[in-house]
Amino acid sequence: MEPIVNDFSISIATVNGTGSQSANLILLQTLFDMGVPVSGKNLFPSNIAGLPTWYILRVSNQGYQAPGDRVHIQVMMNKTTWEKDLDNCLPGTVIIYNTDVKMPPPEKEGCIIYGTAMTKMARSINPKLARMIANMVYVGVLADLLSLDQAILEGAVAKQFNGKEKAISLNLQAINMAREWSAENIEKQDPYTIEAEEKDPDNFFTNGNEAIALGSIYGGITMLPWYPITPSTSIAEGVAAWLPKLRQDKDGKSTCAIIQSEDELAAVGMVVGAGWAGGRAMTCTSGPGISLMSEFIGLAYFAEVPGVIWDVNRTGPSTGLPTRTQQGDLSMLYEASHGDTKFPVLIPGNMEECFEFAWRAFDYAEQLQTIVFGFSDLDLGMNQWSCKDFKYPDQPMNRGKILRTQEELDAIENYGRYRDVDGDGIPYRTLPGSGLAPYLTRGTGRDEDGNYSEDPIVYHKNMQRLKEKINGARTILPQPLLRLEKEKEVGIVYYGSMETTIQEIDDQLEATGLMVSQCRVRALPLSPEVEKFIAEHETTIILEINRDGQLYGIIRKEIPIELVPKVHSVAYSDGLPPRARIYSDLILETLRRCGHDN
Amino acid sequence: MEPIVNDFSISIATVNGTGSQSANLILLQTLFDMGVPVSGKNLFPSNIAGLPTWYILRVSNQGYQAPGDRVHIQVMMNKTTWEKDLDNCLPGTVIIYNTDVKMPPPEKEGCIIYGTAMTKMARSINPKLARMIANMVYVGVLADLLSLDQAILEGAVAKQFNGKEKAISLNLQAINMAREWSAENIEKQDPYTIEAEEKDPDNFFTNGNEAIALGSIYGGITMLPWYPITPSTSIAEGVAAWLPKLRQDKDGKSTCAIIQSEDELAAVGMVVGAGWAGGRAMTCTSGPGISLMSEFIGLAYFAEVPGVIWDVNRTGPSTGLPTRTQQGDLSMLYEASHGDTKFPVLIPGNMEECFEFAWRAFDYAEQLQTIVFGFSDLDLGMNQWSCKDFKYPDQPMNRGKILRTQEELDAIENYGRYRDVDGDGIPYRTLPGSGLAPYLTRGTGRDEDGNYSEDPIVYHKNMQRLKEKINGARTILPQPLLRLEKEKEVGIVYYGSMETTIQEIDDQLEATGLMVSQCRVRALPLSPEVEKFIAEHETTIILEINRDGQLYGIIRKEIPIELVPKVHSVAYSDGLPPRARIYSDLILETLRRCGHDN
Amino acid sequence: MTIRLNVIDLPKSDYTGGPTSLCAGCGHNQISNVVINAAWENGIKPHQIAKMSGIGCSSKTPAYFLGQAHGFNTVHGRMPSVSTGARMTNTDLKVLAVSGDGDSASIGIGQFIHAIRRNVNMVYIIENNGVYGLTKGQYSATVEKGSKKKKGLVNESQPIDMCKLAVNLGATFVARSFSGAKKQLTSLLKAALSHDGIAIIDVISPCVTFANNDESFRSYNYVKDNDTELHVYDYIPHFSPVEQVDIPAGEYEDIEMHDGSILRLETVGKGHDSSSPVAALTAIHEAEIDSKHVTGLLYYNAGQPSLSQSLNLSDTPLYQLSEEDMRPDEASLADILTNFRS
Amino acid sequence: MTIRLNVIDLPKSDYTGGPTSLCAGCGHNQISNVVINAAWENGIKPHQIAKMSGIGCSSKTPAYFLGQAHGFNTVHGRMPSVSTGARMTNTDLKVLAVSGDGDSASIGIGQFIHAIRRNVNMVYIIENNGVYGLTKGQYSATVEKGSKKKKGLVNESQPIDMCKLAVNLGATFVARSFSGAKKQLTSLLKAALSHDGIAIIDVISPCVTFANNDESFRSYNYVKDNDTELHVYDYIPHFSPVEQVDIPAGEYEDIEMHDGSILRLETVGKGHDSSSPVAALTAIHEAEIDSKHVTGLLYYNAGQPSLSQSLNLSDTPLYQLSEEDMRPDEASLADILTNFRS
Ligand SMILES: Cc1ncc(C[n+]2csc(CCOP(=O)(O)OP(=O)(O)O)c2C)c(N)n1
Ligand SMILES: Cc1ncc(C[n+]2csc(CCOP(=O)(O)OP(=O)(O)O)c2C)c(N)n1
Ligand code: SF4
Ligand code: SF4
Ligand SMILES: [Mg+2]
Ligand SMILES: [Mg+2]
Repeated sequence: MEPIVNDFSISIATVNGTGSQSANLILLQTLFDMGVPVSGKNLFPSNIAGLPTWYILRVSNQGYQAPGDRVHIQVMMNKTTWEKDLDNCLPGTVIIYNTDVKMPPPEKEGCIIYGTAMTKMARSINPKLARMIANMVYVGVLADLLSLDQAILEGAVAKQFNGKEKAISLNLQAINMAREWSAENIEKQDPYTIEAEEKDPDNFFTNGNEAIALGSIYGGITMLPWYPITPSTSIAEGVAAWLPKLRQDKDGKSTCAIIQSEDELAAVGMVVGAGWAGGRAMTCTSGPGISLMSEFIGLAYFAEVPGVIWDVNRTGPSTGLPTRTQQGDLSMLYEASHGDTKFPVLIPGNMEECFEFAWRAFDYAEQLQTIVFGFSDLDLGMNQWSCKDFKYPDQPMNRGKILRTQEELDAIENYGRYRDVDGDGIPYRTLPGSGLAPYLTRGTGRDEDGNYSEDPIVYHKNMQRLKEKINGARTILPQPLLRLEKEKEVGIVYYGSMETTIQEIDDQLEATGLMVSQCRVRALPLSPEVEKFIAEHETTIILEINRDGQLYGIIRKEIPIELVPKVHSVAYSDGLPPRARIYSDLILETLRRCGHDN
Repeated sequence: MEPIVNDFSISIATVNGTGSQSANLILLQTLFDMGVPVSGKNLFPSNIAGLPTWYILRVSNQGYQAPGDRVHIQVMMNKTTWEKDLDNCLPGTVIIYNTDVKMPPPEKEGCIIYGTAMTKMARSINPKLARMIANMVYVGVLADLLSLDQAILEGAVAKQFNGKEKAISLNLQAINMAREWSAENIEKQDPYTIEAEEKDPDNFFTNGNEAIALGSIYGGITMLPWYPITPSTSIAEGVAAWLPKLRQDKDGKSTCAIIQSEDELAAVGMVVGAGWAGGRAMTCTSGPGISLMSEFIGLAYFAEVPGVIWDVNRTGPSTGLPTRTQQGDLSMLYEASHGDTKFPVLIPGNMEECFEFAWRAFDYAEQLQTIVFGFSDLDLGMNQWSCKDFKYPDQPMNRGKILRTQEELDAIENYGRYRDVDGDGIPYRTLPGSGLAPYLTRGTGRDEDGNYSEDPIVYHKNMQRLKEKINGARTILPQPLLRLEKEKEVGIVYYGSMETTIQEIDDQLEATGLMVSQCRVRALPLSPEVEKFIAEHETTIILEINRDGQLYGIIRKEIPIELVPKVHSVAYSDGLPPRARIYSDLILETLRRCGHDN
Repeated sequence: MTIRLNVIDLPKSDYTGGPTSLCAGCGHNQISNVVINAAWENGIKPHQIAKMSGIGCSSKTPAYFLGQAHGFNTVHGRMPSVSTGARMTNTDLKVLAVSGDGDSASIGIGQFIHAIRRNVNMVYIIENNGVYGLTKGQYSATVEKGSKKKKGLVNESQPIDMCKLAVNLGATFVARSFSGAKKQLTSLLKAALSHDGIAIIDVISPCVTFANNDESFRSYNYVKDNDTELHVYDYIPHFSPVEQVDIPAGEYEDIEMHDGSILRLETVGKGHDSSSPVAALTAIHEAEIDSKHVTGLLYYNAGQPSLSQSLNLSDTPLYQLSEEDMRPDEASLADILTNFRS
Repeated sequence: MTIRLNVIDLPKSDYTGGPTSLCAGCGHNQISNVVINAAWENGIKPHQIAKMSGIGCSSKTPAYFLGQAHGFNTVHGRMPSVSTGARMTNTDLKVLAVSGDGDSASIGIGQFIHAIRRNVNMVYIIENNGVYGLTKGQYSATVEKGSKKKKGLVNESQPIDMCKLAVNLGATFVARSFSGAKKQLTSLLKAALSHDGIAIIDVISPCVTFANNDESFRSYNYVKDNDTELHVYDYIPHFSPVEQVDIPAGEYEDIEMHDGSILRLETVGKGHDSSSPVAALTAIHEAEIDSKHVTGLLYYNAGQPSLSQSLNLSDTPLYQLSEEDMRPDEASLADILTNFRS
C-alpha cells in the first residue's frame, strides 16, 4: 500500500466541555511544529457542555486550509452523533472509536476500523477525570498511527497546559499509555502518515480575534466598551488581557478604559462619546449587536464622530447559529442605520491583516470622522491560523483634522465645524474642553458652522458633502489584492475568510482547464481597482459566504452600467467554514449557465 | 390686466404655535369647498412654538399637488424670516404683510405689496389672544383679494373649530373685519383670483396617517403597541381615537389592545408576541425607530412571525430633520436586520392606498408569516390630501396558514412547523394555548419540525425556503400601476408620495417634447411587471426622494443583467416635498448624459 | 405500578420537556424541575401555558419543561415585551417566563421595569447566578461589589437587587428563593401561577461552571484545593446540584456551594407582613447587612388591576375574535366617509 | 455700570447661550438660567464643561446655556453612555447632562440605571414634567397614576420616582427640586458640580403646553374657566413661568401651576440625614402619602469611587496622550511574537 503522506483530513467527533478541545489543539500544534502544513476548524455548538462538537484537522501538502471535501480519518467519541458520523464515512475512511461508548461498534463496508477502550484506559489513570483524559487517548492512538514525533508532541502538551506540571504529566501519561497500547494492539492497515518537514521558524499560530486585540492596542485604543457575544468576545477579553503589560503609564495607570457595558447600545454610545472627546474608541460585537447599534451608528455618520466597530460575523439572521460562520452582515454594515448612509468597512483576509487593519481602523476613523467597521467572522476570529508576522505600524498615527490650539484654528480660513475647506469633504473639528470654536454636536440638521438649521439647501449640501467624503475613501482604504492570469477570461472577486479556501478552489478550477484571476476586496467602499479588474476580464464571479450575494449586490449597484453584464454571483452559506468543492462546483455551474464555456 | 384664475401658489410665513395652522387650514378648506383644485403643505420646524413655519397653498387648474416652482402670493408674518422671505420673492409676487411686525416694510422691485396692521386689528377684538387672531386677519385679507365665497368660508371656519360656538364667532369676527378693511383700503393691483368650480361631492380631505389608522382598524388590528415619534404619532393617536366607536364588543370592551410602550424595542417586541399568539399587531414609527427595531425584525423574519410596521419616513440619517419628508428608509426596510433577510414593503401613493394597504398589510403578514412594512412619509402622512373614497375591503380576511383544530392538523400530511408542504415556501403554524403540535419558537437554527438544529444542511435548506417564500410575494403584493405612452422611449419608475408630483413632472417633460411612460411601484420585492416595463422602454429613470437612489439600487441588483444598462437614477432630497421642476430638470439632464437625446 | 395523577387527571410525565443541554449540576436544571412540579400540582393544563424566555443558559430551559406547551425563546433582554404582546392577544394563556440576570438586569432592565409598571399578567422567574453563563462567565449586574474573577477585573459597581427594585416599582408579587429550595420554590411558583398580574421570583441559581470567584467576601477558592492545573479551558467538570434545603420560616442556614463558597439563606418569618413594601425592603436591607439572602414571598399586593384589566379587553381572547368582531361593517365606513365629506 | 465678575473674573454673559426656542413659560427655561447661574457662581471655566443631552424639549436646552462649552445633543434615551465615553476620554471635563422624563424614565431607563451603578462622573439633571413635550403631550412614566388627558386614556401604570430609584441603586448624590425654586436649585446644582461621581437632580419642571390634566387628584381643569374653545390645536398660549419659590427647610408650600393645579412642595428639614438611604426613602415615601413632593438634597454618599477612579485611568486625560503613550514600542511587539513562535 502506497503511503499517503501529509495530505488528508481528520474529523474528531466529541462532546463539548469534555476537554476535547485541548486534545485537538495538541494534535494541531504537534503537526504544526513538525513543519506539516495543517489547519484546524472547531465546529462547536451554542452551549457550554454536553452537545456535539467536531474538530477538523486538515493536513495538506498544498497548504490548503479549508476543511477538505472528505474525511479520511474519523475519530468517534460521541454517542449522540455516532450513527451520523458513521454514515458520513466514505469507503476507505479510517475509523478510530472509543469502545467504551455504549453504542454498537461501527461497521462500514470498505472502512478501516480501530477500536480502543479509551474511557477505561483514562479511568485507570484518574477515575475522577476519566471523561477528560479519554480525549488524550485518541491523541496517543493517532500519534502512533501517524508516527507523530514524540518530542514535539510532548512540547505541544507542555505548551497547551502552559507549563502546569501536574496537568502536563497527567495528560502525557495518558497519551503515552495510549500510544504504547496502539503500537502493541493496533495493526495499521491504512496509508495515512505524517512526515516532518522543514518548519518555518517565523510561523506561529494565532486567531483573528487575538490579532485584532493586539492590533487595536498598537493602534492606540483608548476606550473599549463592549458587551459579550460569541464570536466577538475574545477580542475584548484579549485586549483586557494585554493591557496591563502593554498599556500602563509610568504610574501604573491605564491608558485605555475598558467597560463591560449593559448592552450594545451603551457600548456604541460610549464609543461615540469617546470619539467625540478625542479618544480612539472601539467596540466589538456580532450581527445582533450591530442591529441594536444601528441608530447610534447613524448619529456618528451624520454628526461625523470617529469610532471603530468590529463585527465578527456569526450565522444570521436573528440569533441564527451563533457558533457558526458566515459573511452575512456585509451589506448591513455598508449601509447601516436609516436614511442615506455609507460606511467604510475593512475586510481582513488573514491574521496579518487582522492585526494591521485593527490599528489602521483608528487612523481611518479619525481621518474620515466616521464609524469604520472591521468585518471578520467566526472562522477567521476563533479558529487557529498559521501566521508569519504582525508588522509594526509603518506610519505614525493619523489623528485626522483635529484643531488643538487657537493657532491651528486661526490658520484655517473661514473655519466652520462642517465646512469643507479642503475640498475633500472632510471638515475640521475641535474637542470638548478646549474652548476652541465650541459647538453643539447634534444628529439634526445644521449648517457649516454647526448651528441648528432646517434649511433645505443647507441640508442637501451637507448630505452631498458626506457622500463625497465617503467616496473619497475608495482610494484611501486598503486596496484589493490582485493575482492576475494571462488569460483574462474569468476573474474571481472575493473577500475575508474566503482567502483561506481560494487557493484550493483555484486549483480545482485549474484542474478543469480554467485559469482564473483573483481580486480580493479588502475594503468598502470599493476601490476603483475592482472596477478595473472586472473591466479587464470577460466574466467575473463574486464569491461569498452568504445567501444573497451581498457584495455582488453592492458591485452591481456601483460599477459602471456597462460592466454589470460581466459579473455573476456565487454565494453559499451553511454555517460551516467554506469547503472548496462546493464553491468550485457552483462557479463552474454559473459559468456554464452564463454561457462562458460556449 | 388679465386675471389669473385658480392657478397660483400662496406661501404663508408664520411662527409655529401661534395658531396659524388653523388659519391655513381654513383657507385650504374654503378653496376645496369652492371646488378649486388645491393642495396644502405644512413646512414646520421640530419644536413646539416660536420657530418659523411656512404653509404652501397650491391652487392649480391642472390639479398639481406639489408646491409649485414659484410663489405668487407671499404672506409675511414672521420677523425672523422676514428678509429671507422677501429675498425669495420673484418679480410679480404679491406680498401681503403684517405692518405690526417690527421690521422695515418690504420693498421689492416689481412686487405688489399690501400691508395690514394685523396684530392691532386682532388686538381690537381680543387683546389676550391677539397673536392667534392676527392669523385670521390674513385669511380675511386673502378672502377679499381672491374673492373667496363668504358662505363657504364661514363653513370652513365652523368645520375647523368643530362647532365650538365661541371660537367660531371670535375668529369669524376677525376674518370679516379684515375682509371689510381690505375691501375698503386695499386697491387690488394683482391678477390672482379664485373662481368657484363644480365641486365633486365625493371629494374630501384627509391625511395618510388618518387613512392608515382607519385602514388598520378595518384590517382587524388587535394590538397597537407604539412609541411616539414624528411624523408617525398621529397614526397611533388616530387608531386610539377611532377604537371606542369602531372596535368595542357588545359588552363595551375593546377588541384591540393599545399600549404606549417604553421605546421602539418594546413596541416591536409586543408586535412579535401578539403575532405569534395569533393576533394582528401593528406598530408605527419613523427611521430611528426602525433602526432600534432591527434585531427584533430579524427574529420575526427567521421565526416567521407575522406583524405590521409602518415607517412614516422623515429626513434622515440620525435625527435628521424630524419634521421634513424623505424616502430615505426604503433600502433599510427591504433588508432590515443582520444576516440575509428580505421583507415585503407596501408603498402607497395616495390616501386611498394608505387605507387599502393598511388593511391588506395584515393579510399579507399572516399569509407570508413575516413582518410586512408599510412605507409612507411625512408628506403623505401629515399633509392634507384630497381623496375620493376609502373602499371597504373587498375580500374576507386572509388569516394565512393557521391550524386551529386537531382535524386541520391531521389533514396535513407530514406536518412540521417549518416544513414546506405546499411548495410555496410557506409552512403551517399552530398557536400557543392550543396544545396543537406545540413547539418552541426561536431565532436559532431549527429543523422542519421546529426542533433545535445546527445542522448545516438543515440551515441552508431553511434559508433557501425563506428566500423562496419572500420571492413568491412578488406576484401577491400590490402590482405596479402603469401609464404607458405609445413611444416607449423613456419610462419613469417611481413610488410613494412622488405620485403627487408626477403629473406635473410629466407635463413639464412633455412640454419639451418628451413623452414618458410611468410605472408606479407599490411594493417590494419587485413585481415582474417592473422588469417588463423596463424591458419595453429604451431608457428608464428611477425617480425618488433620497440621496442615494435606493430603489435604483434594488432594481439594479435584481433585474436581469441585460436590462441594467437601461436604467438610470434620479434621486434628490432636501427635506421638502418634491417640487416638479427640480426633478424634471434632473431627468432631462440625466437623459442627456446617458445620450438619450442623441 | 400506579401512576399518580393531578387534579385534572394528568400524570407528571405530561409536564416534562426535552433533555437538558445545560451543565450537570447547574441550578437552572433544578428550577426546571420545580416548574414541572408546580404546574402539575396546580393542575394547570400544560398547553395553557406559554413558556417565554430571552437568551442565555437560563433562557434555554423552556425546552426542558412542559413539552406540551408552546414557547418562545426570543431575543436577549426583550422577553417581557413579547410576553406582553402574547398575553394581551390570548388572555387565556398563563405566561411563564424565564430569564437570566444578564438578560434581565443589564440589557433587559428597561423591559423588566416597564412590565412591572404595567402589571403584565405573567410569572417572571429570574434564574440569577451573578454571571453570564452562556457567554462564558462575565459578571452580571447582580454580582456583589468586590467580586473578582480568576481572570479579569474586580467588579466595582453596585449590584442590582432585583427584588428591591421590583418592590420599589410596585410589583404586585415579589419573591426570592434558591434553586435548591425545592419545597419553597414550588410553593412560591404555585402561588405565582395563581396571581393575576406580574409575579417576580428571583431565584438564586448557581452557575457551577463559571461562578468561581477567586476572592469574594463570601467564598473561598475551591480551586486551590483541587486539581487546579487540570481545569483546562474547555473542560467543564460535572458537579452534583446543590443539596436540597428547606429552611423553616424565620430561620437561616448556610449552604455550601459547588465551589465551597457559603451562601447564607434566610426564610422570611411568619410575622413578615408581605402586604407592606416597607417590610419587604427592610427585610432585604437587613439581610444585606448580615450578608444573607432573605427568601420567601417578600411582597404581595393583590388589589392592583392587571394590564389586561386596565386595557378593558374583550372577554373573547383577541386571537379568537371572529372576522365580524375585527372588521367593522361597511355601513360604519360609509358613515365615516359621509362625515368626512360634509 | 460695573459688570459683576465671578471668582475667575468672568462676567455672567460668558455663561449664557443662544436664545431659547422653547415655549414661553416652560419650566425648562428656568432651569437653563439656573445652570448659567450655578456655573458662573462656582467659577467653573465654561469651556471645561461638556453639555450632554438626549432628545426632547428638555434635551434642547444645552443650546440655551453655556455657549462657550462644547455640547452633544445625542439620541433619545442614550445620553448616559455618550457621557460616559466622553468623560472617560477627557477626565478634565465636567459633564453636565440634561434629560427629560421621557428620555430617562422610558427609553433611557437602562442607561440611567447603569450610569448610576458605575458612578459615572457627571451631573445628571432630569427636567421632569410628566409628559413627552416635544412629541406633543403623551404621558411619561413619571406621571402619577390616575392622570387623565383631555384626549386619551387614563394612565393606569405605576409612576417611576426617579429619586427613589436612584437612592435604591446606590446613587452617590440624589436631589429633587423645582424649576421655580431658583435659590434651592442653584445651590443643589453648585454642590452637584463639585461632586465626583454621579449627581442626580430630579427637577419638577412644568410643561405649560401639554401638561393640562383634565382629571387628576391634584389639579382642577383650568381650561373650563378659560376660553376652552379657543385653545385650538396649534395655538400655544404664552404663560409666565411659575413664580419663584423659596421654601425654608422643613416647611412646605402650595404652588399654583399655570393650569391652576396645585403642587405641594416640601423642603427636607435641617434634621434630615442625607447620608442615610433609609432616611431618603422615608422622606420620599412620606411625602408621597401626603401628595407632596419633597425637595432638597435627599441622599449623599461621598465615599464611593467614581468610574474614572475605578478604571484607574492615567492622570493624563486619554485624549491628550502622546503617540508614545498610546502605541507600545516596536520591541514589545517583537517580544510578543517571539513568545508566539516559541
Ligand atoms: C443582542 C445580544 N447581545 C449579546 C448576546 C450574547 N449573549 C447570549 S447569552 C448572554 C448572557 C446571558 O446571561 P444570563 O441572562 O445571566 O443567563 P445565564 O447564561 O447566566 O443563565 C449574552 C450576553 C446575544 N445573544 N444577543
Ligand atoms: C428613537 C426615538 N424615538 C422617538 C423619538 C421622538 N421623541 C422625541 S422627544 C421624545 C420625548 C421627549 O420627552 P421628554 O424626554 O420627557 O422631554 P420633554 O420634551 O418633555 O422635555 C420623543 C419620544 C426620537 N427622537 N427618537
Ligand atoms: S454555564 Fe453555568 S449557567 Fe450555563 S449551564 Fe453551565 S452551570 Fe448553568
Ligand atoms: S411643549 Fe412643554 S416641555 Fe416643550 S417647550 Fe413647550 S412647555 Fe416646555
Ligand atoms: Mg446569569
Ligand atoms: Mg418630559
